[in-house]
Amino acid sequence: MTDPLLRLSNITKSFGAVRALKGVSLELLPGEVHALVGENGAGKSTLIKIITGAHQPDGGTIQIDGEAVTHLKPASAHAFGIATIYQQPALFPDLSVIENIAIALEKPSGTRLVRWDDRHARAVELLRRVGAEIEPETEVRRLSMPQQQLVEIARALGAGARILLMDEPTASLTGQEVDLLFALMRGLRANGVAIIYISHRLQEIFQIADRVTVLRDGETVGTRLIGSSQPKEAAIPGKTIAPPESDTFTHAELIHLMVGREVSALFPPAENKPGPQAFSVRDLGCRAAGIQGVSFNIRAGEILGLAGLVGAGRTELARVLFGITPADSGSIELGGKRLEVSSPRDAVAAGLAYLPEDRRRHGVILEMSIAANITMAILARLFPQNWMRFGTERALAQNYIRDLGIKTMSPETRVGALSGGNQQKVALARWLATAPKMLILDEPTQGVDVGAKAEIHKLIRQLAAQGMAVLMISSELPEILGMSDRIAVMRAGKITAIFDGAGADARTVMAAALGKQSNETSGFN
Amino acid sequence: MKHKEFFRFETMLVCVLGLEILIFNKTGTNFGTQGNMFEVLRLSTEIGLLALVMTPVIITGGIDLSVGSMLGLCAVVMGKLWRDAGMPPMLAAGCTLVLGAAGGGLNALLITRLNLPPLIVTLGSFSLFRGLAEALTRGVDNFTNFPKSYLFLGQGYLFGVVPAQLPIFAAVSVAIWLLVHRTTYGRSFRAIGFSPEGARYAGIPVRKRLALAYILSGFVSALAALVYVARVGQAKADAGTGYELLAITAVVLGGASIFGGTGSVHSTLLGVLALAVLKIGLTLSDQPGELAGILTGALLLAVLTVEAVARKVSARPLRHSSAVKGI
Amino acid sequence: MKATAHLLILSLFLLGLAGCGKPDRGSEAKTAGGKQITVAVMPKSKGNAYFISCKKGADEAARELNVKLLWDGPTDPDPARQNEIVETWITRGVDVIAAAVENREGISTALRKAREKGIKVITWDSDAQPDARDFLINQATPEGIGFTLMDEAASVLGGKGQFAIITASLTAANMNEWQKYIEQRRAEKYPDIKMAVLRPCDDLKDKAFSEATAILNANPEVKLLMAICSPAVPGASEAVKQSGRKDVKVVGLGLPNDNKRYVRDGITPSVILWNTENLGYLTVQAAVAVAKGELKPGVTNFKGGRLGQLEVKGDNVLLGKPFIFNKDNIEQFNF
Amino acid sequence: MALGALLLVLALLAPGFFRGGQLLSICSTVIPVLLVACGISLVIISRQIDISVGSQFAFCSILAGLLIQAHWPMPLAALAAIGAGACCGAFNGALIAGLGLPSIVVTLATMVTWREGLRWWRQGEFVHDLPETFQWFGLGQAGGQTAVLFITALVFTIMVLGTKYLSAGRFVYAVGSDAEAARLAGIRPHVVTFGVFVIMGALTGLAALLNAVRFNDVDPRTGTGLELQSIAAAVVGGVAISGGRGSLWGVLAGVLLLACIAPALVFLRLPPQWEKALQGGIILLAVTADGWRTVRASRSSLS
Repeated sequence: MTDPLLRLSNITKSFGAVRALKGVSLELLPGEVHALVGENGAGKSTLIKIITGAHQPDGGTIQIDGEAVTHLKPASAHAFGIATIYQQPALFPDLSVIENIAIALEKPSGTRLVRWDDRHARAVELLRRVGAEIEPETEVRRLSMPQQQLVEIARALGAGARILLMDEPTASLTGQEVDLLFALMRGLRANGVAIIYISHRLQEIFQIADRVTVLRDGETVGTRLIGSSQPKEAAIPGKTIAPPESDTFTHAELIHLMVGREVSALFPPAENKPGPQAFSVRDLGCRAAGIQGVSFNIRAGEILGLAGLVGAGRTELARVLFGITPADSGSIELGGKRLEVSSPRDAVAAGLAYLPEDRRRHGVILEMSIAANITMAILARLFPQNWMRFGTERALAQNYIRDLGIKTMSPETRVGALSGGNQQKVALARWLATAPKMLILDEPTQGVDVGAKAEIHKLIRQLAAQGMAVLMISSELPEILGMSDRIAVMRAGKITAIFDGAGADARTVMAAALGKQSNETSGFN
Repeated sequence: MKHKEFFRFETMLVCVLGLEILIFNKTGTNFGTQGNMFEVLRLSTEIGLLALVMTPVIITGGIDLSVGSMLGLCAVVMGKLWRDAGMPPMLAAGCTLVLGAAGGGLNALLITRLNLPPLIVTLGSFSLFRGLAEALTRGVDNFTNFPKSYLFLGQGYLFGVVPAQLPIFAAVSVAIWLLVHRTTYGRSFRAIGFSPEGARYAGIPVRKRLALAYILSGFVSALAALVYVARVGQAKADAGTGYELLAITAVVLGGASIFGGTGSVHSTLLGVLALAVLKIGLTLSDQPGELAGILTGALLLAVLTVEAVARKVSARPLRHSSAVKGI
Repeated sequence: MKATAHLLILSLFLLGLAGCGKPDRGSEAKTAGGKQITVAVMPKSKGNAYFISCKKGADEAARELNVKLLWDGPTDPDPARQNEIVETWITRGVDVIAAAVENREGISTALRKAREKGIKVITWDSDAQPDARDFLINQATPEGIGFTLMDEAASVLGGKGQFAIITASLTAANMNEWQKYIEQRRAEKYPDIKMAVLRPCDDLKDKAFSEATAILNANPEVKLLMAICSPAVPGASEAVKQSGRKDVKVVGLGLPNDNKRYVRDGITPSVILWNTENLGYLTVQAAVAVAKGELKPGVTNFKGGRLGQLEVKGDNVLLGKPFIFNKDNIEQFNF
Repeated sequence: MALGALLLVLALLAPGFFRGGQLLSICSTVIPVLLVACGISLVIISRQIDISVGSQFAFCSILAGLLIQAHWPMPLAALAAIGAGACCGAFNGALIAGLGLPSIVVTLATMVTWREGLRWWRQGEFVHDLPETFQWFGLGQAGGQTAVLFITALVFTIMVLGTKYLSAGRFVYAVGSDAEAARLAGIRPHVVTFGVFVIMGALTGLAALLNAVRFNDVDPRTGTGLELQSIAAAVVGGVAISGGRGSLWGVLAGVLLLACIAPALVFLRLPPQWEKALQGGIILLAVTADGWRTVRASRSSLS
């Protein structure tokens, strides 16, 4: 039987008082895709950081090729052929794509001479392999999120990795790109590369993974073999690990393992009856954001899902609506009133709310308390004379902590200390506090664990039920399909189609999102 | 947690200050006298004012290097308006304050409209303001013989004991304390300091708030200039040279993070006092002025080191990412 | 927790006030009589070599008379700092303050305050307002300096041509004074001589050097550089030397030691200065005399230690004429 | 480009400005600033800052002077000066990289400490009567100047090449661009930062030396304000204060531009008191222009 490339035995790691890992064990065989799942805060990312040598474990042993390894550092991890694709791309915004790829691949010794033409050639080659049309000279900060992801993947490919760690690589990718990625992964697997794959999108796991290890509260709950169509010789020894009855292994079971409880229906039923016309946009355009001739309307209590590939202009549209990049043509009406939105401030005043895509940078302020974050958007309204009244603030915060079930000791806790799901709830609470008429949600459940996901979905429904108009951007087609009353699809800065929620299915929506080549939809099943 | 950190920092400062006082009480002639206590406050008024107003700026993650030069410029303008333009002192003072605010406005404009780093902008205006001051006076001009009524502001004593500028100092302290700790503005400053983008997405008028901080800084610098002129009894282009660094030192000594977000006005005041007491105490102990400089530097490093080590011990990782914002 | 912090801050002020309980010891420290006299002498800037050599003399006198000498001042010329130091000396309670004034009006207020508090005040090197001090130790009158400089310049230029002035800073009070008299003399006696440019060197030798070079290149017709602050003289001389211009000379106010080599190789025909050590020496001597009441208004001469009898003109104690150092005599001096 | 403008004005109004002597003298006055500015640029690119260089500069000059006075052989003294600079830099680096203290504060503190310490020690006295072997390395003026120019040119070239073709040089950019990403790429950011500050110090030491040898005595207050000069030069030269971006050629231009102002005033017969104002104006203009460009460029994705 093939020996595991990598064996972790009861790894422990604490940050201050927090015990992130309480004894995690994991075996990684050559040529397998090994999914790693668990709720946020379960310790997935910490585990990754330990394998890449970014963190040192407090206890437990790491074995690579059966050799015990101590003091794994990023540098030595490279040497062992460990490469990583992080959730937030770990790139150098000011440097060219060429250099970003090069620095990751070259030995990190300061005394080497730099051969620019070699670097260039390699960059071109790798970018071709990941099928990215990116000019290698461009500075990375000029690239879009998915483009940056592709650069990261190119890096990993170039590293000729034997062990490839992927921490939510698809977080900001859409169907087409995901399929491309999976194709790449299968190719690597065939060459005996072992892949650790982290994702919150369970269907992806069933689609690509051979085995799945579930973490909960920093402990290994179990490792299961995934019964799936691909033949996998490499994984057969894995059978000895996984108990036979787990051969037929379902979403439900997996979720059960993750949360330790049954999550009934992921998507709450739509019990709301959409009301009168609330929000309408007439051929909105913004050159800077690459938006043109966008028209749609949302009725009170209606959820309009906004689908499309990343880069189709969905987030850009949201930013235009919210006045972050003001529109230069077209009109926005809310409750029959025409709005002049030239800054987020105007938008808030007018009764718009925007839950941004990048929670950590835009959604919340990590260093500030929950209370401060919640009242941030309504300071002026809450304290018209500009005098803070901390009692009022605290009370308000506590209400939302209760209503949204934010898990925390006190409203004074730094948001940065919360789990992703709870952070997202705080971000949402901030906007609910403004009592908006129109709520724009951008990837509301991105990087949020299954449990919290369900709660947030339920919440969105309630809000709609209360008569709020909701525009929900999501790259997770199931979410779009499950939540939306109607679905708008964007492509290249335009709205290409609007479906009735009932009449839409993955195929039609993707077709609209992709334009012609509508066969590329296997990403959603 | 933030509060805890502050608490630790303030305690440390208080101890330092207490220690200084005790030592100088022994070594210094007439140090522990009531007269000297007031003298300390009196002589630290200008720096104090600058440090006070530097605090909100640093909390927004910015910095204002131009305050010293602004003081010089305003001093000169005060003189010109009063002597050459023949304005009554009060009117001249008023105009000077307006000019100060305007100068701050220039900084604010460049920083907010062109998103230029404050360090650079104020480095430029640092030279510009000083340069204008010298140009206005051709360097040599020197305004003096201000009317007694005005000089009282800097040299007089209320009830024979309380220096006349003390009420101003106190008033500004309270005002800025309230601004930073008790108003939504202060809250916005912190938000901006921690994450300008986050603040913007939350609908906070980032540019307006930043502008406020820098305009205020210019305004209070002008006020400091008025006090300075009244105390020294003369206005010359080189007034307040190097004050900006002293002010920043005081603020940082007060535990404000140069990266923005954290910082408190009362700690800044502690910092100001610590420096002033050190300087005056040493002179009263017949020590040369250089020693004060050396100790200031050493003190700053010591306090920071202790704080950093303490943080390392309590295992809260340093914020690598934010290492830009400050500088 | 904040509250606790605030309490601590409060307690601190209490601590301070505890100190205030004590009576003001200012008065008793000043009862000169038997106990040692404290003389506080303030240079314009401690950094300046000129004042350093003054300090040598001051120390000597202090030893001689067995008085406590406090020598402190701004590290670079800074009127505000001078005031602060005087204020602090007032609090400390010294017997005499002798100040070399950077800014006349600025410091006068502080000095008056000192006199109100019963502290004797004299000025030296450069004067404050007359009502702010008892005596001025006058190393040389501004016109004395201005005229001598101009005369030297004229004799070097042979009565006609252009010259340039390098000063410390555009804000230095006494230098502006000297320039006034230089100009006056020029206008009166040497109409054929023209002042081409005036440049500041921030009391820094390097700056003086580059300024001088720039001047030479910009105004080839300038045949003489007049450096009126002590770091500027060697700076300018070096510039001339390196420019290789044999036709350009330097005169100025400077210390012998800085300039010996230039005087030797003739770039700098003459350096003008009074004996700085004696100036410092006399200052302390006079200060003590004032404190003891030996030197009081009305006296016409007084015994300045090893300097012997010195003339007292009104409230000016005169050190003597400015001294001209040149090839023949400079080697005898070492300061 | 601003430099070009200034030079043009000069060419029209004061051709004398371009006489060899003047240019040479500008060069020799520029040299210290240039070297220090190069160091500062590295520091800024690595997303730090150093305002203690002026004090280090003075310290190194005095040290060199004293050692020569103590009859050390010139090369040894030179090495000592550079070494001393490196040590000062190392001290800053240790506190900044080691303890993660903010560089602006650390160097603010060291700036005051070195400067005042030097004053306390020297009481502002010059170092006098240096042997002939000191000035211009005893090569005589012409020889000395060429030597100094040559050394500077050499160092500058090495720096330029190093930042482009030496991986260590690239690491500086990488760390300045994103320290965490660099760490994950196997680079050790604190080592890089530390190294940068050591280089900064060494360059300061060298600059101090090359500056000192122009004279036959050493002024302890030399180098005052050097920090702001060099930072200004770097910024005018287009080094991004946010780290990760900037080229030494730009810095060269920046240094020259600022260095030309003072002499230019003399040549254009402008009153000296405008010098500071002009400098400030130019700095603001330069950054404003830069600001415009970036604002226009990134109108779409406002960072």
